[in-house]
Amino acid sequence: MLELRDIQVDFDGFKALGGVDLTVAEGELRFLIGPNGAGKTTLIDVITGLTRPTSGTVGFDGHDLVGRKEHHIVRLGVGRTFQTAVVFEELTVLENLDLAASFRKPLWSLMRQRKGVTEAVEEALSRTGLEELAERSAGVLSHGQRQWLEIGMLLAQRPRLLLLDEPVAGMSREERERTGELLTGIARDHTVIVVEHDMEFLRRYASQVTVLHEGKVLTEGSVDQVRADPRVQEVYLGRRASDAVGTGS
Amino acid sequence: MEAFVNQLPIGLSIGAVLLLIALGLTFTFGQMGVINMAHGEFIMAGAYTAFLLPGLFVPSLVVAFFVAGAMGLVLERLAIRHFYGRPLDTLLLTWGVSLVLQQLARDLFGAPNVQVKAPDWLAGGIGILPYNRLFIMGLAIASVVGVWLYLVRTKHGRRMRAVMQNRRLAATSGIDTGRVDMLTFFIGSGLAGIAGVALTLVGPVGPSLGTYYIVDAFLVVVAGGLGQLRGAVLAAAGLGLLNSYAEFWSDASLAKVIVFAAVIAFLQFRPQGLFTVRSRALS
Amino acid sequence: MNKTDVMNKADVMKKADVMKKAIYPILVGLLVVAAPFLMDAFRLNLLAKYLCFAIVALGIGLAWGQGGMLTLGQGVFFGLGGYSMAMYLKLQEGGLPDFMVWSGVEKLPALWTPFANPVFALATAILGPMLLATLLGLLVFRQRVRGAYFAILTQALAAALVILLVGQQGLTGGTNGMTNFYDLFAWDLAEDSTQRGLYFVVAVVLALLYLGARQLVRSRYGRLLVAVRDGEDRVRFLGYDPATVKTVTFAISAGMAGLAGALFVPVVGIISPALLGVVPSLELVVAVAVGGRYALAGAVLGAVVMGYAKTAFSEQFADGWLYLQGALFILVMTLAPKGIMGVIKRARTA
Amino acid sequence: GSTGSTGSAEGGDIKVGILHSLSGTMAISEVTVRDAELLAIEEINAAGGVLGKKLVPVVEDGASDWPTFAEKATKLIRQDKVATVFGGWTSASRKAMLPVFERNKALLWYPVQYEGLEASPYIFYTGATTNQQIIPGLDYLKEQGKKKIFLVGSDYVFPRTANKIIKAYATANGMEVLGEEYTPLGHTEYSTLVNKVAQAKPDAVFNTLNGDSNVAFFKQFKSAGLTAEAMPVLSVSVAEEEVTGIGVDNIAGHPVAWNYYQTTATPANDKFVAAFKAKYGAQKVTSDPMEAGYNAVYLWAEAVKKAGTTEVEAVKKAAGGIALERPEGLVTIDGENQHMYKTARIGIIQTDGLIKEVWNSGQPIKPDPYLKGYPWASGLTAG
Amino acid sequence: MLSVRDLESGYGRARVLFGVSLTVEPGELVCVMGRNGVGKTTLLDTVMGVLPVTSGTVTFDGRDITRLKPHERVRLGIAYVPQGHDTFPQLSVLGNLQVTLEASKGSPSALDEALDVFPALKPLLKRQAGYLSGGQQQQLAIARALVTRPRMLILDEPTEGIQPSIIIEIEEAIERLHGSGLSVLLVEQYVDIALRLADRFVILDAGRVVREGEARELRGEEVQHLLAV
Ligand SMILES: Nc1ncnc2c1ncn2[C@@H]1O[C@H](COP(=O)(O)OP(=O)(O)OP(=O)(O)O)[C@@H](O)[C@H]1O
Ligand SMILES: Nc1ncnc2c1ncn2[C@@H]1O[C@H](COP(=O)(O)OP(=O)(O)OP(=O)(O)O)[C@@H](O)[C@H]1O
Ligand SMILES: NC(N)=O
Ligand SMILES: [Mg+2]
Ligand SMILES: [Mg+2]
Repeated sequence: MLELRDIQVDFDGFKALGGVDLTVAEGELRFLIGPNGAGKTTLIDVITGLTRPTSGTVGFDGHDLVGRKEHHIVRLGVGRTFQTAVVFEELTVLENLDLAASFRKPLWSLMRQRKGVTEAVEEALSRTGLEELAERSAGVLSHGQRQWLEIGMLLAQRPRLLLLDEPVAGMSREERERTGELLTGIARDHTVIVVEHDMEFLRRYASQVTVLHEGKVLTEGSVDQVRADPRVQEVYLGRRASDAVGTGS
Repeated sequence: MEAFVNQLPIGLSIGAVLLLIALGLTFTFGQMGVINMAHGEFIMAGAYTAFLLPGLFVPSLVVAFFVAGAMGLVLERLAIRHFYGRPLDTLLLTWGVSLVLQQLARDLFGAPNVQVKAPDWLAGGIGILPYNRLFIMGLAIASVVGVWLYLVRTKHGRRMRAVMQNRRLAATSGIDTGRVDMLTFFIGSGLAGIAGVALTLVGPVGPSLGTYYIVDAFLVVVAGGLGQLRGAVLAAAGLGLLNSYAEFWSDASLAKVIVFAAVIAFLQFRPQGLFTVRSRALS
Repeated sequence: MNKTDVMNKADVMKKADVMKKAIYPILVGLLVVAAPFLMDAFRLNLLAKYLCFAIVALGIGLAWGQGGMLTLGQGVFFGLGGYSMAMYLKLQEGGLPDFMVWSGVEKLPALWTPFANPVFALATAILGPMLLATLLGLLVFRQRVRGAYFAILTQALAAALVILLVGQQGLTGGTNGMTNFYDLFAWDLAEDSTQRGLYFVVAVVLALLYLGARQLVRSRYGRLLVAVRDGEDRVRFLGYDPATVKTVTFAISAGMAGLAGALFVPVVGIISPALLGVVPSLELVVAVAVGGRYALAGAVLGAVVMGYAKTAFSEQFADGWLYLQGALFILVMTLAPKGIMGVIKRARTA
Repeated sequence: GSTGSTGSAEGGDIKVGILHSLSGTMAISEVTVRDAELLAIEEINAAGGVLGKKLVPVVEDGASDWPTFAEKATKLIRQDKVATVFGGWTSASRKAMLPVFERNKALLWYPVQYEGLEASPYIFYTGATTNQQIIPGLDYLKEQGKKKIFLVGSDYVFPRTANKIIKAYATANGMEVLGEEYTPLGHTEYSTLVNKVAQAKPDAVFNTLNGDSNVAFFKQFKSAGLTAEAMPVLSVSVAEEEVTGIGVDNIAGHPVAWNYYQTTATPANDKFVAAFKAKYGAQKVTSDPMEAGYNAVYLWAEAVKKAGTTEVEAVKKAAGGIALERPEGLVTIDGENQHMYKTARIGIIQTDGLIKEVWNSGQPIKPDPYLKGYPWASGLTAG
Repeated sequence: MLSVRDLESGYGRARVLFGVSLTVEPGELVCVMGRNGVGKTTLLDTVMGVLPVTSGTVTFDGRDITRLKPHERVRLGIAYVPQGHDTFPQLSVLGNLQVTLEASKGSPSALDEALDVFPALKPLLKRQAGYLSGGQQQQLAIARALVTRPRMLILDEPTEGIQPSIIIEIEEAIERLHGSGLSVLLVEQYVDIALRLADRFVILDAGRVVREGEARELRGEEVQHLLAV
């Protein structure tokens, strides 16, 4: 499904990614962790066309995504959220979702007035619990609400590959749980990559984990394997590795 | 051939004029995001300052800095400060201000041009380059270096950049953003005043003075990358040379069109100008 | 409250709104129809002129207010439309146009010949600007030139076009432009009745374009446009190409300006570079800002208000009218950033 | 527009329009023309008015914008119903107003030297046409032995047409045109152009630049080391007023061609200069376009007196042949083309900012806007 | 130290806070909790003067600061770490720290101390802050607050986006500072961290204080329930 081969990214001499290989199978829910600055976001940027790698290929469904425009990649079925949620503040929550859902329609047909709410939008609304806020403009949303809206927009696009950059950061415990359930549900018929620092969240919802460190894959494996890895403890988890740091309870 | 060779220093001297008129504009845009269409009228105020101080050319450079700076300060306090974060609106607002200032000059000093006598020591020149052109080049370089030192070497400079980049954060970091804004606009406008005095050496001094330079100044700012000092210097020199050679081979009108076309073409390769600040964040 | 409730409630609210809002269009419509009976031919002609500008303003409202493209060169498109129409009118007189005679041109330039055909002239007036805008849009929007860069580029374009027009005196009439037109089709342009007819044509065109633009703004495309305005880069990740969205909008606004130019020439009787340079282009943007850029009605209102204000101020105070015009504008910009429509809206919701 | 006197009761007044640019780039030139016209109106009123009625000026601003000139002209004619309009400066503004006056059968008095090739039945031209300014200027250069000339002008109809005439003249008179350069109105960067001129080494420059560009041109011409002795610049749009702005140092010694200077020695001029300074300030100067505007009011008033009415056709008919002693000398209206018989004068700019006449045509020259009397000019106009 | 009385504020006509009162005694660490969108950030922004108050008062050190500008509050000794990795993107990491230091007229040694808390920033000092990763920016944001040597520290979800090992460091740093007498007002979503750090807690819901008390009460079922609603 997704095959990254030897991805290198250079920022004015600084190597943000130094040869990453990553394979994610269809229908997999893959977690990506690693220290701050390890290159996780950069990796997502590379897959979605925001950053052009210095070398390497991104195979998706037989296409190489490198060098394609962002919107082309989206059209191939790759969707993402951002570490700091970006939504359209002047539009209502509903309009944000509707716009996300309509990208496959030809431009001309968009010029007709919107009638009602499509199924995809309705589903996104209910799954994110934003029904109450549907007619509010997105500008009034709080930090966490914005994150939900972003996830909703991603859902409404019905992509085949979803990339989520720290979706639960700043969410309350309750909402982290809801997100976790949502992700598990989606992962049943989609491929999902999630970047997260919340180890409790990982423990509950992750199976396969990839650890990035200084632009390279440090290790891969199940949550327990990874947590037990002394190198991961050293660079990422810290001394109290086995105590649940940042557990939500 | 001689004429061709002459065009090189001429181009650079045109560039110096462009740099001088664009410097304050680049400064206010770069530091505050304000596109000041009244910049031309601050230049005009500088020129009239030289007119009001006959025989005191060099002192008038200093006085003009403060006169134009003070005008900028008033503009900032009365209007611009309501517009931060809306740079395109300041463009329109200041354009309205520029019209009013032009008419004001007409009523204060009369519609016809006034005479500013160049100091005697600027008469003559070396080869094709008159002393007054050399003086303008020197002044442009001095202004750029001054601004650069100010921005890079002083606390105020860094504070200014902080306010520009994140106004809210600056305030909650203890920076008095209001004062920084005033000072920034004061300096940017003051630079226009200096330019105005210098321009009396080569051009007319009248109410429409500002309008003759503003579009060119904007082109420099755009080609250089808004708010980028290095960019402004290179862009001014580049456009000056291009202008001088284009006019040499064709005529003044066509040269202007060629310069416009070149800037548009250039932005195809460098959409944000020569030097730009990249950022990871989505705009 | 579940989602369908939300929708139903919104629908109900909309219906009540529609009833209330219908009052204003009807009032405006009545005024437009009554105008010829309320004012003399000279004033009616001025009103027709403001309405021409309102068409341009509508396009600016679309491109700038909705799409965030601050176009300071709308005069370019207005001018292309105006010159196309003027060429047609000049050729109606038969013989070589007057300015060619005094410019020493002996034979009608090839560029001119097709403009004898009114269909060609009108089509060029609208499609020419759209084509140019598309070309420019594809060039700059693809390169992600935007914001102040785009504004200043369009301004430079206006300045460049003026210089080109002025320099080609034999072809364009130079600084003078073209004036002294006699007939439009079979009607004498100097006749008051012709001018009254023209007024209605302009008003109807404006009304139709306004309705079309409003439809566009309310559609998904309109929402998309706002999204592009506020977060062009984010829109890419929704699978849209912002460059296309912007280019289409820019082209539509250019077409409007072109049509406005074509209507302007028979109404006002002159087209010259002075009408399409930096200053007139800016004036129209200012009018849109004063009326309220975020509402299409604001753009139209602004053009009429500012047009009227300019006439009234300059007639009352030939010496100091610029102060009044400037003060009006600066005050509105400072005190009401969303323009007159913003004030009206606030008053209505309060 | 603002009317000059309050309480202008019906019956006792005649409204006249004054239409010049009071704002924008052209205000530099036009404001003082308006002042001169207002002075004339005041003087005429003081002398009892016209047909026993007072003249009431209605002043409008053309705003340096040609379509505005057309709009304001319409307003003056149709709404204020003025008896006549005095106004315009640039040829473009005149061309814009022309259809308005022709369609409304109203009268315009246009006070500035221009490029000729026009004779509207509803316009009176009180400034020079080409054979009263350009051609005498060329005659002067030829007489001075300046055979190689360089043409510099603003990019619009007057300079371009003037230069066409100059080139035709040069061909017919064994002169050589070494170069011809145009710059946009308001252009201020002349170093390249000056370099071109310096390299071409002409005997003289013929200057048709208009407005502010003259300031930049002369300043930069002088700084490049070019002098009036070695390379005189003959200007046709630089008068006393512009000299101040250019700076006497930069232009003293260069020749100009006009029909009138502040120094022109006629009794009428002594009166005009004194009255102008008394009204507007002692440091003010008078110039050719101002005088032409001032004359226009008197000439119209004379025609009205002769016709006994302000009715346009009657005034037009009465105007032909009217001859008045004006500051520039005797001015006679040519009834056929509605231009004036005017005396051509070449002057040299002095270090006090005034212009000293060095040559004149001796007697008023018959206006010939289409240069029909000049065989070498026959190919100039098509159609 | 800090006392908020009957605070009401919001955005334009939309009211968000409805009469919130709370106090932070000198040397105390108070943790504000609540679900997303209840008004935590709004509360802190209002305390800092970023948002104007509709009614109510804010006093600091017994002095009414309700109408002071944000920078004036900073100069009284309050430091603020806003939510969401805020930086001056085109200044270097060092520049970010320096500008804050200079604005508060602090001593340069504070800079070293702050960097000791976040050693990961040391190799990044010359880099433009805008290019840092999210977590690196967040570390910078906290370090920036520390260089002012505040008497009171206000933090809005400081651990958001930060790797586990550094969360530990931050926690320890806050503990240390708190131990040395610094007053802290903290918004934190991780209950366990709040539990370890806080002296007292305040729970917000829909713009109102619905519960406050000593930290140990936070372990109670009832309070957990409040947070979950
Ligand atoms: N445009 C850029 N220019 C320079 N350096 C960059 C740029 N973008 C990223 N970097 C650097 O690349 C490294 C990787 O950044 P990235 O954002 O991918 O980290 P991350 O793994 O997502 O971290 P976090 O968990 O903190 O979000 C960082 O050190 C960052 O400073
Ligand atoms: N700029 C704004 N304009 C209008 N309403 C806003 C604005 N910002 C936030 N709100 C509203 O105010 C309420 C409180 O927002 P606030 O950001 O204070 O929540 P929070 O408790 O910090 O949430 P989170 O945990 O998600 O950060 C929210 O319901 C939100 O919709
Ligand atoms: N008629 C002129 N000088 O334009
Ligand atoms: Mg990241
Ligand atoms: Mg918050």
